[in-house]
Amino acid sequence: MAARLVVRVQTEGFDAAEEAARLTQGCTNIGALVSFTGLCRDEGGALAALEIEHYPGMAEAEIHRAALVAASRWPLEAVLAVHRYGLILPGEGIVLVITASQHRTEAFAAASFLMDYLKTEAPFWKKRHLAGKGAGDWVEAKPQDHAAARKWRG
Amino acid sequence: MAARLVVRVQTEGFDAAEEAARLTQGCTNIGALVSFTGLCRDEGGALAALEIEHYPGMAEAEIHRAALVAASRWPLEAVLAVHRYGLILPGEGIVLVITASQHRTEAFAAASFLMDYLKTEAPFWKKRHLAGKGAGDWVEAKPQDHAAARKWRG
Amino acid sequence: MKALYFAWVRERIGKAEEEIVPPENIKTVAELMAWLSGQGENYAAAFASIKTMRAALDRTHVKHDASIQNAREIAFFPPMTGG
Amino acid sequence: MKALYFAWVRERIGKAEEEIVPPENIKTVAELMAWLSGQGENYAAAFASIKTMRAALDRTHVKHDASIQNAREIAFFPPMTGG
Repeated sequence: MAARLVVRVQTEGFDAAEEAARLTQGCTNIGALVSFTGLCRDEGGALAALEIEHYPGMAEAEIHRAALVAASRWPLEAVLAVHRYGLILPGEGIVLVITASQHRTEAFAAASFLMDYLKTEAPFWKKRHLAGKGAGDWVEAKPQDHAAARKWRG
Repeated sequence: MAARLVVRVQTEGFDAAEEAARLTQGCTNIGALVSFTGLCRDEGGALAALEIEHYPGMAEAEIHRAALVAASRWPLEAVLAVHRYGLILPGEGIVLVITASQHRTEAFAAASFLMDYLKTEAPFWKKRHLAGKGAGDWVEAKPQDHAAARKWRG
Repeated sequence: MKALYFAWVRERIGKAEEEIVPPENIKTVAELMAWLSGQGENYAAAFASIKTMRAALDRTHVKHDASIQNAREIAFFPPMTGG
Repeated sequence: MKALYFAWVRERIGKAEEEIVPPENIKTVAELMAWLSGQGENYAAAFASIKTMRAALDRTHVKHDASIQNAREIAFFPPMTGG
């Protein structure tokens, strides 16, 4: 059974509801829909924006590969991953992952897997722009993200 | 830190996007938003509708209790659980759980916990209405749902 | 005390709720179920598989050995299938 | 071969991409990094903490002992922070 698969890397914002509706349109075998949105926090007012750099071509390819792994590992009806790059303001969405399956366990696991994967394997880098100070530091990778990604490996 | 908490039991359908927007309005400290929608499958055309019976009063109280447990167990900014009762058609949403937190791990865990909890502890019962046959059998509880709920116990 | 029945328990008994007055020697949920199942064929059918029956006292899940004293409302129902 | 630099690797080197022609005795990613870090202060700064450096050959993640032979594109970048 082939899952519907949508992967996009874009500067524009996304509408989670619209993406979910389009992804699952005409599909009557979906019992569970998990939607994950990663948002830009304002860090108590300190953050003016995040600037996200990516490796064009490889970013799409890596996310697509992860989506395929998810679809082969769990019986999914549909899976979507949209990741933004460029300047992102506090409150805006950065990444959207949607998984749809017959049962909830698979949808939760696949969405969680995709996010852990995106965090550690998809070539994106975040730079902070601080309020009133312009471009600041690059966000550092978190060791716990790698631990999270490792747990999915056989 | 008190999480925003919304619990409703209703016959009307719900709009996941609208609920998420209202739940998180004005909240700038949310980095992760997980939305779970449980949908009525058509079972290959065999199912005309699900009829959901509930225990008024206890249903709300049990879900509320679960939401409080989730909010005390994980650092959530907001949590919502809406469960419908009455007649539900294939493709329609039955239950909506939304969790918002600073980081994704907590949002995923809390949403998954709430769903496992709802499945086994919230007093709702599903009856199948079969296409062309009227009211059919009651849906049977799945042993794996109880196993899933048990894994959250200390 | 008020008794509530849900799902197939309700269907088998033929009513959603009723006032019941169990004898004084009925102290636990299990004893109440045994007593109720003697109240007619419909009750016997509803309580035929005691093991799978769930009960709530004043809207809180309880085990079969729970005391029914001081409870104003008891509910009987099959394992839940919400979510 | 084409070399791409991202995030602070790009900033330290001062360019996003360039054509590089490493000597023939440079066989692995690690050797290429050592060679690059000798190409100027900016390269030395970029490759100062070799351990944290990530590399991709033709858009596939590779370890430092990977062979660069037959690769048309190599990219260097810090650990990723997407998602």
